[in-house]
Amino acid sequence: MRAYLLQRLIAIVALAFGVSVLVFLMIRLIPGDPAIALLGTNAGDAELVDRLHHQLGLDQPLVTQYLRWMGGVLRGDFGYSYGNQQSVSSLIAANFPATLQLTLAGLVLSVGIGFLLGAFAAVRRNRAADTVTMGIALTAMSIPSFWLGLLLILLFAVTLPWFDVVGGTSWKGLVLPAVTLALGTIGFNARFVRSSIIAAQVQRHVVTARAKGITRAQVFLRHVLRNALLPILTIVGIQFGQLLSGTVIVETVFSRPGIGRLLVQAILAKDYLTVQAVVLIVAILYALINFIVDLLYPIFDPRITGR
Amino acid sequence: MGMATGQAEAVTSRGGAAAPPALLTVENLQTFFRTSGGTVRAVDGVSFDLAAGASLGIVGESGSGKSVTSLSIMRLIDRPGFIAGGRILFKGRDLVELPERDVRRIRGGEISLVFQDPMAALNPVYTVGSQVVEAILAHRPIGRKQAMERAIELFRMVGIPAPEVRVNEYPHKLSGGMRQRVTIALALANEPDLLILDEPTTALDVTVQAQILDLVRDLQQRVDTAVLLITHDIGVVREVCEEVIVMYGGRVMERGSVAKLTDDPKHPYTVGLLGSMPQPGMKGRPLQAIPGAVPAPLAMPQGCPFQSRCPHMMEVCTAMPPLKDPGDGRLVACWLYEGGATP
Amino acid sequence: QADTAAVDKNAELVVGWGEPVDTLNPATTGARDVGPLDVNMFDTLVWLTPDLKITPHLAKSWTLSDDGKTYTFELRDDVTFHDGTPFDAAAVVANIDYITDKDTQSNIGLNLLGPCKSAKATGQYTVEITCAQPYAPLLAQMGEPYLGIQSPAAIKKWGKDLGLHPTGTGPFEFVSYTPNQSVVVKRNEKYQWGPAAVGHAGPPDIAKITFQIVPNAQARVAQFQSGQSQIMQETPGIFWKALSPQTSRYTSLSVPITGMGIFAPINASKWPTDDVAVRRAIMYAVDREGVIKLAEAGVYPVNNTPLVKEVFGHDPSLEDMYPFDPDKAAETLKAAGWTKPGEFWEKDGKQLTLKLTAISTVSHYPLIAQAIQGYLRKAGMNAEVEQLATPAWLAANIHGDMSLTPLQYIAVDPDALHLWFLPDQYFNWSHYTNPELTDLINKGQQETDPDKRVKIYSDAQRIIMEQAVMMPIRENIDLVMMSNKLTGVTYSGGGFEYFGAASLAK
Amino acid sequence: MSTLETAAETPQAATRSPAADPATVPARRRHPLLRALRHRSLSVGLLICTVLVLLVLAAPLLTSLDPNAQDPMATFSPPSFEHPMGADAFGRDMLARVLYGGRTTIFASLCVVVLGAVAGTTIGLVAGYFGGPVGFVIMRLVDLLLAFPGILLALAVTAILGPGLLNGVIAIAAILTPIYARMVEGATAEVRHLSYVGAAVTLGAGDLRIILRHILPNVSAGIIVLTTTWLGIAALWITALGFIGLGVQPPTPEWGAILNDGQVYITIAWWITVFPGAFLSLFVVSVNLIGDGLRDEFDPTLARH
Amino acid sequence: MTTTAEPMTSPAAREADPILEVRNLKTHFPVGGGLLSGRTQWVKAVDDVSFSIFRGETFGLVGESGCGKSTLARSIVRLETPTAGEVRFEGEDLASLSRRRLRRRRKDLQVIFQDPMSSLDPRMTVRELIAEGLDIQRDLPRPERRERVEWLVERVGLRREHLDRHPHEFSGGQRQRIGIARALALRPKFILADEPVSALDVSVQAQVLNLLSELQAEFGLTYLFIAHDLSVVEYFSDRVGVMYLGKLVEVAKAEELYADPRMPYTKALLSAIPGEGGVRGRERIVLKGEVPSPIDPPSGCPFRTRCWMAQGICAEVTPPLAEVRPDHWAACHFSDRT
Ligand SMILES: Nc1ncnc2c1ncn2[C@@H]1O[C@H](COP(=O)(O)OP(=O)(O)OP(=O)(O)O)[C@@H](O)[C@H]1O
Ligand SMILES: Nc1ncnc2c1ncn2[C@@H]1O[C@H](COP(=O)(O)OP(=O)(O)OP(=O)(O)O)[C@@H](O)[C@H]1O
Ligand SMILES: [Mg+2]
Ligand SMILES: [Mg+2]
Repeated sequence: MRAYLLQRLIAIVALAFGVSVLVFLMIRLIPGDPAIALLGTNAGDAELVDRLHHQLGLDQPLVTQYLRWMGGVLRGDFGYSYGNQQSVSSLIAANFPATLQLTLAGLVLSVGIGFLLGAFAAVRRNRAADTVTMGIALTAMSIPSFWLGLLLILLFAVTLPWFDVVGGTSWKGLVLPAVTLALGTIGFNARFVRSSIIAAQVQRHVVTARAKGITRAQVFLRHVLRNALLPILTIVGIQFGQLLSGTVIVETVFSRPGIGRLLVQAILAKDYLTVQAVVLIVAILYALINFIVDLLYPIFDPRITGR
Repeated sequence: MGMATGQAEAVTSRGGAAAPPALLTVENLQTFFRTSGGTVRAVDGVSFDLAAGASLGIVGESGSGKSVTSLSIMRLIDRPGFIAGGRILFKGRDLVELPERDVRRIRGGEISLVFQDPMAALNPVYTVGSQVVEAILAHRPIGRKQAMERAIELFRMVGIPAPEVRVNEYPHKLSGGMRQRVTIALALANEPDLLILDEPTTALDVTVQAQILDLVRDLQQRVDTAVLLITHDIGVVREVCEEVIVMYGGRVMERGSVAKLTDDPKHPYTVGLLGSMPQPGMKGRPLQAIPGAVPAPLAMPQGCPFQSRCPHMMEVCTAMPPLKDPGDGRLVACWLYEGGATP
Repeated sequence: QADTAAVDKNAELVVGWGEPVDTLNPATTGARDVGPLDVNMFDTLVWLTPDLKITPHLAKSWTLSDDGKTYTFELRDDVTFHDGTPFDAAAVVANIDYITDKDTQSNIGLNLLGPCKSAKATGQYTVEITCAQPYAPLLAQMGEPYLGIQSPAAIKKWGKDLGLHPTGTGPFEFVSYTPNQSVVVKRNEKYQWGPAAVGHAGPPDIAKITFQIVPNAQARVAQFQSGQSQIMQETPGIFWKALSPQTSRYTSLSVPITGMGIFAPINASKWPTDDVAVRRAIMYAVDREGVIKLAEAGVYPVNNTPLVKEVFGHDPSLEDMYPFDPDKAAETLKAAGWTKPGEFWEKDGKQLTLKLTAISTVSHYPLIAQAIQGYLRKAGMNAEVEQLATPAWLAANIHGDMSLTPLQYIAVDPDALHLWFLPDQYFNWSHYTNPELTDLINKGQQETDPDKRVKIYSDAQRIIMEQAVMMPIRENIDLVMMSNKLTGVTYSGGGFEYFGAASLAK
Repeated sequence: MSTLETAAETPQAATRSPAADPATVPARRRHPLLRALRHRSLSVGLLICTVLVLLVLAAPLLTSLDPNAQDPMATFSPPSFEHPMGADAFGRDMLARVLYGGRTTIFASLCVVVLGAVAGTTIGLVAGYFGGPVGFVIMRLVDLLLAFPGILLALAVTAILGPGLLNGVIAIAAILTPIYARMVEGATAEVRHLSYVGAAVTLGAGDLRIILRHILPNVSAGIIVLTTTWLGIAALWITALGFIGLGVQPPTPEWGAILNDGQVYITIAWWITVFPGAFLSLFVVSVNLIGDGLRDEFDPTLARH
Repeated sequence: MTTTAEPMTSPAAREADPILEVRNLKTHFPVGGGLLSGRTQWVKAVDDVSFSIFRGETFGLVGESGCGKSTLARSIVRLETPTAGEVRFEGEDLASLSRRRLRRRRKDLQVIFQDPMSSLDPRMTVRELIAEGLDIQRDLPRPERRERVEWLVERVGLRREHLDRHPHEFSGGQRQRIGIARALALRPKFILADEPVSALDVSVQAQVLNLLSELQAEFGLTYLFIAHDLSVVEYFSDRVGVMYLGKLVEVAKAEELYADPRMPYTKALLSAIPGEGGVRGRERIVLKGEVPSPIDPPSGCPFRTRCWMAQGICAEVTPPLAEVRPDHWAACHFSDRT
């Protein structure tokens, strides 16, 4: 167990390091002078460009540059957004809570509803209810979220003003974006949960359990569901990242604040320091979530530590 | 523990010429599977009986319907399979007709089953002890703690060293032989009257197989349990059983005492099966192999399933011969022994 | 006027705001849309009425020295900033110093000061602002919110982060700003120095205003229609057409944004628009009327001269210079040696290709660009549209990496031309230099005689039009829609929505 | 980490009944593609998809209008005989825009998966077959790319390359590449240890022959399944980029960009939004149906037995 | 550790003509570890094994699962690169060959694999499968290759019309026949058969064994025959080697080994054959404990942890494989006791 934890820990630290190097290199890959790119409006000012050059340490070897940048990042200093005339960290601090709220709401929906639908379909396997549920799931997976978002706004915020169009972080403003964000993953999860349960159902030990003389419900809960949880747990981890990056579109459609929209705007505005920070933070967060999932694994499947 | 008491009876009830009332009687059992290609008649009219405390082996090649027979007895056949006909009388009650609730009481209580692959048969996410406890609690109104004590007892009985520690292990930590001991402990949890072992040693090495067979033989003596041993290795049957059934294509071909069957097989299939197995001293001579291959489940011929490979194939073989005693206390299903052999 | 009984002193107003904020710091912002936010938080020395009359505000009165170089302002003595700092001459000096400090990187603010870069307190409430040369536009420009007076204490305290802590003397006090989400302000309870010209005395009626930033026009309209905001700006034309007739529910307010209207500088130093024939052909080829119809449901009036009609120096005689005439466009090109073997014009084996850039974050520019593109393509010019976010768009324009780009410029004085057509100016996005034009514009800046000044600007505009270095498109109007419950919304000259006199019925 | 889609496939494989074991079924079986056609979702998906592709390809036959031709007289015309799907804010014919837009979207999505598949498969084959330190380093790089969730990586690449359709295609292909690489590497490493590869070695086959003759054909089922799975997602992402303004630049029609154009007017002119959205959804549904069908027929875990 | 004596130096053996000589072969696999966890551990799958196989004989290899039979076999045909030791085929050290030479040489050493499904590429037809070796080696012109394939397919008991089918269309026994045909296509001198019949049903197993015998007689083949069914090995082999935990612990003529095993492990193994009790009257020896991990094998004799005869010396000295009788080699300190 200790060895497993240590191994996961080393893995995530290595991953975080790799991610940071990639993200760091990203900004150096941009054609032309990064300082000019960063300054945008003020790029005409040669003095400023020079100063930024020095600030970013562009005149130094890459390793030094990286270490300086990383030093800043670790202190929470991601640089200054010239487009927004404030520090990147304050931009992120201001936008992050809304995104986290949306992502978590989306996760609750996609895992909750997806699980119920999938379990329902698995129990009714190969019957009409199964086919219908899976048809709905497939459709949900296939509808573009931005289009759905528009239709939802038209229906539930304009025609029937039940929810806020631009809700900020109130719950009335959260419902539609969360549904839009989660719909695709609900569909995916329903299918995934169904096949996980079915896969668990056909395991041989399920027959052993039935041969003990316990009830069908007990078999389903203790031996089928319990064993199906492991793949589902993995999916939850992955999905967190999917939803987190999905906010890019949903926040744009619903004019919600958040780092997704911040990212899109930063890309359009060539505000590279902000892009860099958002990408880094989301990737690290995603890695962290998967790290936590890794830590939960042994609880769900005692074989894992043995691997 | 109540196991020791049964010992005396076990000796008497075995092989008694007085023919005690059978514990299990399978009559013309038919278990079919509906598949996209048609109906697979996996078990097609199997009949046999088994006395309390007795031991019977079932041998046959892959796909002959051995496992389906055992699952049918446990009423564990799932869609797309179904029991299409026949009766399974257990202590006088027909398991085919019994409501699910009552079947559940019998499953794991009065009849229990040990599966072939001990790794797949145990749930990887629970400790082995708790899986045994689950089986105990399903049939006995006792507390968890007591159940666990009993599980430890059972572990000790099946020869697992340090059972107090081992109950808390997960299946993957145990070797194949240990796992098989656990599944046997699981099966014995409620002192069943009938223990079905479906290829309990196939996945194991010879030396471990010997250990397990030793254990089964030993238990058979100590506990008054009837044993139905399924295997494709006639040597294994020889170790444990008095009587044996040979199955082919979902049907019983021959039944008799192990010695009689191996020394003087009657059914052409049994002859071929034994001829295919190298015996000491056969070196340098070709084996008496059966030509051809087992027909596909959906391509089983009408009548005797062995007709296409049989050296004595006759016209009458398109009808299934009945199981009859050719006159020496065994049963053979072949027209060759049906006097005269004319249609 | 609303019934006083129904006025809700606790009213909270939600405004659907169309553009993201670069910074709330009036001195450093480069965005027109920050002007209306700042005008509610900051007071200026003078107040410009909608018809551009200069009236007292923080300055009670002012005089201009005879050489036309020194302005002396007499300030009010009863004003305090939101942070409690008293307002006085030193505060004004601190502001001018702040704007002119290179580190501040002031943008519009610095331009508005022109050559008038030094300030001196000659008494506690008297301040002198001195110009290097006579600078006629200064007084009116002092009324633009970009020269709103900030608390000197705040300037000192917040440094680079001043934009996150705007502190003025205006009718509303800053509460919070969440980028891309909202700017929230609350009533300044002590406010007694509102501009007399507005006709509302004392603190505002409205307790709190949330400017919700909704650049997505659809969301902004939906928000307004469903009652989640009581007022929205930048109403897309098609919605304006649909909503403004519903007078029983909605009030519409057109806020004319003076200056140069919506226009497109044409890059005179980059191929192929370095050829004046191409530039003229563009002028003939694009039907401005049609563009407005296509892009904005035809709700705006066309503008055909560099300066819009409200601005001093507007010259109606230039209006008919380039009628929509595709044949004339073709002739012009042919005469200049262009040929059209296929779909597009060519010269020296090179295809006539134009690059139209447009700010992606403001919905109407891409639309205007696309409409222009349609006309240009029809006339055989291979036009491409590239949508860019503001900083990238700015960079492209500064580097001359475009053929033309639709934009707006707000000004209250014809001197705006100065920034657009003089060499080395930040906004010389036509990349055009003409000594004659330079001379005229410089003269106009110093000329104090109105008649002579009109003539100068008329000549200057004629050169601009003849050389076709910009394409005027339409008047610049902020179409504001509001609920009938909201009254008293007005604007200061130049076009900055002002809520100091507004009230919201229950 | 984000092998989401591949992870999803495994459990399904286990649902196969033992009857499918061909060891006892020496009957002649038809080609998997032929068998696959009997699959209901597959045939429905293929039908819809074919119709859509034909419509889009036949655009010049179905409408004589230029998708970019503006008409001030037709702005916001609702669907009518002249404009069966109405016209947009610029008076452009929506039918023409939807059909021509489909060309862009579908073609771009295909490019994405082809690009991703070719790059990822090559990397995966090399890493999986040769293994060793080179394979290790390659796969750690792949892991690194997989550490960026989905569209975030595409956005990061777009940030470097700038907006535009081609860049969008490259960006999304960049997400797919590691996904393919991971799948192909796994499958290759597995196939490499199967005895038929050993058999080929003992017959004297060289590395290239083994990779091309034995490994590639046997991992191809996985590649096909992955490709159909991702084609739908690629279409969604391409349109998403168009929708947020990072994809095609105007006036090129593309479903995502059209949706972006139309979203402002959704309360006034629903037809600008509804038609392209419906076409897009239908396309993705059909591709997903095909993917489901192929997965059932081709699942690599089945090919192994 | 005592050096293992060269086991095949008996006069009888020297007369015979070794086609294959294995000397001190070791194949170790790294496990766990990787970059991060520091010390790599090694599975000693084959640990210092020496023996010879003579032209025309069948050498049987038995041992429990995981004892290293397959690894030894794969190392011999260089599907695995041995860690140390040498393999001489007709006197030529295979490790010394260049890649190209080795590929040419391979046609003399062919393999028949255990799993009849995974050993046939599912994407190829039977014709392509059988012809692949011929196509690679290109010793024959095309028409002759075709002829040989058609002749082979009939020789192993299939029909010509089977040639254009895919492996999944055949039963297990038929697939194994295809595998045999493929191995025969290049006219090898030596065939390594790694559990060729383990996956087959008894009746089909007999058919395949008969076929293998016929082919051996017809082509003068030499077999290295691996199986875990001890009866099959006894029936099929001339000489038998017993492996335990990566080491060869006993080698003798089949009759002699089965009649009089000298190594305790062999004794236990043979006594465990089910159903044999009656036939040979052997006393059943039930071993206690489990096979130790090949990562951390016991010191000295690998079997000592389960051996009922073990004494102090067993933990200290690894017993060499020594000739206890003419042509009977055993690795036990007490091989002279019964
Ligand atoms: N779920 C099922 N669906 C269809 N056919 C089935 C199913 N389960 C078993 N069968 C068929 O029933 C027949 C008998 O199978 P069974 O498992 O009883 O054989 P067996 O004798 O136990 O063989 P083995 O020695 O391989 O275990 C086979 O032909 C098999 O194809
Ligand atoms: N590529 C490998 N990497 C690591 N360990 C291996 C590898 N191949 C084999 N081993 C290990 O080497 C040991 C010997 O394996 P091998 O397959 O040779 O045994 P075997 O005697 O053939 O067994 P079986 O009867 O099960 O086929 C085992 O412990 C196995 O786990
Ligand atoms: Mg079975
Ligand atoms: Mg092996």
